[in-house]
Amino acid sequence: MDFDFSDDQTSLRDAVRRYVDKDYDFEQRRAIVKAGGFSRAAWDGLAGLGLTALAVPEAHGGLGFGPVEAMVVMEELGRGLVMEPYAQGGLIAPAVLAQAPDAVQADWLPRIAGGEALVVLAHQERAARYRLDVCDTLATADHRLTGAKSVVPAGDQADAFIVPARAGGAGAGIALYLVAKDAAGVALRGYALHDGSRAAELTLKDTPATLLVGPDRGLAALEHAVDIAIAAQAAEAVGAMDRFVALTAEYLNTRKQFGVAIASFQALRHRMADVKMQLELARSMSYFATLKLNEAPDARRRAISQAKVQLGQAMRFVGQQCTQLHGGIGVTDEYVGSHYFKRLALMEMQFGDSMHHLGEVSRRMQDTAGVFA
Amino acid sequence: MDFDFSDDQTSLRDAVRRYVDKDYDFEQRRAIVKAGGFSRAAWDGLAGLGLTALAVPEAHGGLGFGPVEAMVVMEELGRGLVMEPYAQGGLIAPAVLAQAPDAVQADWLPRIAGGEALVVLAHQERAARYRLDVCDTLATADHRLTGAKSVVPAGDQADAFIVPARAGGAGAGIALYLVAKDAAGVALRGYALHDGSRAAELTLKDTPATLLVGPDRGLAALEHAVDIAIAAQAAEAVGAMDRFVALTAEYLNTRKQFGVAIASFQALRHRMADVKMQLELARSMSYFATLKLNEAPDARRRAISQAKVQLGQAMRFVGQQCTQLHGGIGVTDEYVGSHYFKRLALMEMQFGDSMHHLGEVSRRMQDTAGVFA
Amino acid sequence: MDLNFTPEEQAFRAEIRQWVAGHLPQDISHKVHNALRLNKDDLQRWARILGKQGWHGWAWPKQFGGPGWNAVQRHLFEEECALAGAPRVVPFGPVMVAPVIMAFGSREQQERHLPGIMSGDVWWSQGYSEPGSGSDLASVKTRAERRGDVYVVNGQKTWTTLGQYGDWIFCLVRTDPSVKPQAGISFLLVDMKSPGVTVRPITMLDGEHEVNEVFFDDVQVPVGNLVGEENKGWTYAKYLLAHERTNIADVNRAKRELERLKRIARAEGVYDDARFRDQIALLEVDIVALEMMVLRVLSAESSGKQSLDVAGLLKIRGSEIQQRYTELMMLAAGPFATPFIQEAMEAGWQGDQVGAAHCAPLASHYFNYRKTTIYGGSNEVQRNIVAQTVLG
Amino acid sequence: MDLNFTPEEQAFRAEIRQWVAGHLPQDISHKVHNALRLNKDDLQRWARILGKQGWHGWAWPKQFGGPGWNAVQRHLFEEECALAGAPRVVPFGPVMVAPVIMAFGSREQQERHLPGIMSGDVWWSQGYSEPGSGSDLASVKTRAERRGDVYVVNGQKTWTTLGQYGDWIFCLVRTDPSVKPQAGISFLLVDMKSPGVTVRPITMLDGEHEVNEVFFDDVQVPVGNLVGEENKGWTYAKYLLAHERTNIADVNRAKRELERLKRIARAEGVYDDARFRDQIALLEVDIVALEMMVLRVLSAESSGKQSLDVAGLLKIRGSEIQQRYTELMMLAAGPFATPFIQEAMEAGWQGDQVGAAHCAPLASHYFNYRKTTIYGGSNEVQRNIVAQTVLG
Repeated sequence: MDFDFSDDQTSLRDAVRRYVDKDYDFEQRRAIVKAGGFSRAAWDGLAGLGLTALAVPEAHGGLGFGPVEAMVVMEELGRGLVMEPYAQGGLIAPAVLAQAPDAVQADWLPRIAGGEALVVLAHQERAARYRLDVCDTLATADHRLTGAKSVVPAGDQADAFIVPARAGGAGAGIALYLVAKDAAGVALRGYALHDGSRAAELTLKDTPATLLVGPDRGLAALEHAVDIAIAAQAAEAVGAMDRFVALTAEYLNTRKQFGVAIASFQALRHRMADVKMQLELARSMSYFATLKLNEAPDARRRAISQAKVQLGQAMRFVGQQCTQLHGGIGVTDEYVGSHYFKRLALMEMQFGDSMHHLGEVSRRMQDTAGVFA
Repeated sequence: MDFDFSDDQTSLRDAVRRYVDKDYDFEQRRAIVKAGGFSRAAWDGLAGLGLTALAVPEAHGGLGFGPVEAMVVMEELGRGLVMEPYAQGGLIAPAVLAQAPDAVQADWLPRIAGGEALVVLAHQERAARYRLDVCDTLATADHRLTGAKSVVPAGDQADAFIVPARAGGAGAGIALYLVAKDAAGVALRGYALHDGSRAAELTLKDTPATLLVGPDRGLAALEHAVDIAIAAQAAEAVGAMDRFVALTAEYLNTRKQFGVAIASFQALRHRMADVKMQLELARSMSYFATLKLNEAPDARRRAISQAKVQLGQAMRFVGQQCTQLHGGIGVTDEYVGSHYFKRLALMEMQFGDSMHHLGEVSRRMQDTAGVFA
Repeated sequence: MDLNFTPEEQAFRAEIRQWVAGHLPQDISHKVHNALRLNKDDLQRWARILGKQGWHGWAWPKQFGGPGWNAVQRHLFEEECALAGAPRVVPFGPVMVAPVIMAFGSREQQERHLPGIMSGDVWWSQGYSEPGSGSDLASVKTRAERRGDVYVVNGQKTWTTLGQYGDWIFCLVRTDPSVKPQAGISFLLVDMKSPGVTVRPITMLDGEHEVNEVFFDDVQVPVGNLVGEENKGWTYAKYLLAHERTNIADVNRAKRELERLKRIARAEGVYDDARFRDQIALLEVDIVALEMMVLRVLSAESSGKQSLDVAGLLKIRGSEIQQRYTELMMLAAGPFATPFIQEAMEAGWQGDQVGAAHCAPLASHYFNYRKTTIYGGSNEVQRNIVAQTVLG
Repeated sequence: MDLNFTPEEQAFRAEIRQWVAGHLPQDISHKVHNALRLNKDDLQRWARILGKQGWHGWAWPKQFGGPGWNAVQRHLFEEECALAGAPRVVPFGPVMVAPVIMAFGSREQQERHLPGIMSGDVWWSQGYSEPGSGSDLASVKTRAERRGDVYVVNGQKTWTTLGQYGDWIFCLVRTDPSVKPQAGISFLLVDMKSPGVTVRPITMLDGEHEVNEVFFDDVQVPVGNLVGEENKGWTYAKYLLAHERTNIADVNRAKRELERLKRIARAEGVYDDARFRDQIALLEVDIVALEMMVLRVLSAESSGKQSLDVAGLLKIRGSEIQQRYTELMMLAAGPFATPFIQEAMEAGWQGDQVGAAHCAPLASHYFNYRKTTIYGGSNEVQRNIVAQTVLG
């Protein structure tokens, strides 16, 4: 039992932080938002740091790192409100592709590692809400897909999509497919999200695709991918909250009312204590999610849902309270704080909100409880 | 729309308050607790004020007053932590008996009005939790009852019980019966509750009873009785909370720490603002419950559940926070505050807790909402 | 004690309801019911319709051209307008500056300004807040120096809601810097077309232009535009803040929005999800309790027999409820609330939606409504006030 | 970074588990698992069993007869004891006064007192709080005047937990009233059998006699019972408070009690009620998060590479969780938690229960546990401390 980071992990953290501080400050970020919410240059920057290779197996030109390194990276990206979908392209895609037939791996993984190919998960459907087993996209026996996926991260910037579809028509099992952006029958409609990042609606019409994971393991692979996403997002949220809390502390110590710094008001001090509580509980559960990622599916899913419940509560409380503590300036576009608030709000609704995951925790509850239960 | 009390209502309030202040202060109350939790003298005192006649129709020697007068009385009894079951004997019993055959009314109502007969509702069963339609007590066609009722208010002090039972055996409709304390097959086991008041386990074995309300209207009459109880309890809780809040304010202004009155600490001041919020919301919903008591059953039940949700939250928050604000002294038996805390805690669990009634509100929700919806 | 409105009050309500049904433009109520964007024309159109009826200043006494309604009647009017989907009346003219002009303004000021406010023709803005003032309103720094027949005004106001449309602005200005803060303030009416007045937009977190900074650079204001006496402005300012409390809980709008929340939840498939539905049920209880508290205040105001000092509670609870329904609406839509497509918030937009059309404005509203616990005296300041009533 | 305990740590845990299984009397663990009343004999029996093994001072270094375990080992020991249903060790001797005696006491004091503490034979009490002191511990009023070879002690201590069983009491006393509060305090060990010591029970809201007032009336205490230097007591007091933090979150007990909550909820028919079950699920998440926070502290203590100052958070969250599980247990029983039958809380009581036997102690525990957010530095004081770390 040890929560210290290794020297290599610390170096990784420092490298990412330096990059973000230098090449992704608030003004640079604002320019990316204005340009649509995705910067290929920024993606190349992340690739340049080796991040796109991080989770790719060494056999395919990657570094073969694990969840802890992913967590370290995500925290720093969260701290800098980086919008490019690193968890999608750098963590989820390699994890899913590593389960694909060898030829597909050899085709895609090196390009993912090198940052040339951005592959994202396109699983959200209109009727599914947060349920992964609801899927109306259908695949024919020869892997031609028809259906629609919503709010696909950086959808109109990606090179390919990982698409769950029912293999063999309605009622059949869910398989995972790879769909190239330029395949026949692909239509994309891009737009911005409220946090400034980019997404798209994806429709497929008799679109040829490559089978990644068959219907026997497709849903399990999708669940695993989403769990990776939730763990990554937990770390991202911790980074974002940590920074937002620090900004708020700074503000309270600077801002004066009635002749004194408002950090001297006990009611605000206690609110900050409550905020700090949520931050540290969230950080604890981010560690928990990361360190449970390699457990057996049942234990993993339960742990991930427990983490998301805690993280969801923390995102909301920290976001709302830090905004409130800033007063008027906190709700303006020009102040960086409001962008943390919006990012945190959106994250709660990605991959299942607190209510959804509370339902999962409730459903999976056992007689004993605890970190090692 | 008018929330002013009439001069008569104000006089009634003053009379009850004077009585409680004089004859039911903390030391007198403590003596009653020590003696078992019920004082016939105190009951006679309430009768002497005319309270036992309050809700009895004029035709039977009562005053024929309505829910508002009941609310006024209950608030004052709550303020003084009066333990004798006035809502039971003075409000519920007359309301149920008014639906009984004429001869039964003529037999019992004058004695209730005069304070000679204490009749209480014995409806709680082990398996029912808060559901009124769960009833394992059975009645034969000639009104002989067999079953068990739990936590009957002042059960071993009462002269008779209003008992719901299935008229004609398992699966039949619920009717209401009157069971005299000395009827054959009645067994009582009395004990104290945590708030110092008295209760009993009641078992009936082939016990002869009098039919009050037949199985066609029995459950409806029981629901109405419980709604009267909840509205009365809401007022009682408001009285108790109002007093506890005042005691706490007094304490904060008196108690010194680090050389200043702790009422000067902003975090505690804000907590008191939150407490005051709950108190005023509770008072508002106590009015609401009272003024909706004569509505049609559906609207009445919905309103009562809405009120209980608000009251339940308020009882818990006000009780816990006022206790916390007192520090160590707040959790001692010698301090009156802890008795308010315990009374409030118990009230939340009587006639359905907040969770139960939230379920009812959810179930009865309509498209529109509001006081007049 | 009686929960029901009197037959007279019910008749009054019916009359208002009928009038609103006949006069509120459907395109406007459509926008309100669907939280679509209201533009200046929408707001001013409705203001003028009310004005023509003499109801834009619905709380005004008869002597100044108002209907002279009592507290219950005003409440019923507000409720009927809210439930029918009328926009909130922009308060700076009819609700804020008008009572000050009535109470402290000169006959000339009353005759000059009140008709334009009532008719809805003249758009007023508020010049209270300044950069750095926050809850400490008496820390006014904007200077007004008397030079002959004019005050020369220099300084800056901020958070000026809808100031981009303003014809006039009422301002707190410092006329005597040598005395303690409250004593040196005056209350000035300023024509926003005066040379030296500059309005600059502040973009809010939802991307909307709702508030502004207003700069005063050697602006000459005739001394005739001083309300009441010089250096007595703080008294008038407090009078205004007391009047601002009207409808502070906004419970009628909350009832309307609760209905919308239920519609959205139903369409998104979560109305029958017990977990989500419980949250709606809790909110419904909160709204009923708030409405009861509002009715208690109305009753106390009407009869004058009790005093009920719960304005702080109404502000706190009202704003919390507003935030909660915007939050639940957003959560109901979930991922489909995350796209930021500003055009989709315009009525009649024909472009493609992401998810159902009702999803488009939900996150923006949630973000926007964070302001409600900050403005109008932050909820922290309100808690100070409430605590004062309990603890002294 | 690794969530798993090392093989060595796991072996240690297994060893402890086996020992506890073989030595913890079943009648005692039965009481703990069912929240029945523990008497003095129960507590002292377990203390002596631990003492015989050298574990009653399980956090002590080897030089003073302790096992010399590291932070992780101490945690594993505490966890195994808690999960097996061992009573909490009464901390005043082994956890509170012993470290002070080790660090600041004389050789004679160490030789005289530590063996009796370790063996569980000598029962210690705490004399910190005074009437009116509350969170302001330095406001000590109990006087100790030196007269030759003795201090003459006069004054009163309060909230002395289980002081009715006490053999000795450690006290903060004022030896110099002329200097500022912190500077005139001394740390004194007092034999409670000394003439002039009177212990009076305080009945708590649950009717239990758990705490006491202790009066000192011209009590003569040999100067040899002064720990360290005269007037340096505040330093030792703070040292003690820092040590008291061990196991402050009490998360292991929370895990055990969560299991009990589930058993009770199941028996009462609410475990499968979605609304109630959600509350258990939320509590479970809270407990896992708290445990992770505790493990982070352990890791930081073990490696010494990071500092993690979250003692205030652990106290706040730990106490909130304790209160929540007692609350949920009570709510699970509902009306059947309301009877107050003290005998029913004794193990082996054969009288009639109201409802299931597990209902009897639930409300008492809920009431009793309100203390947890008040004692040991109230949660308000803890929030002050946490805020200090964030805001300076």
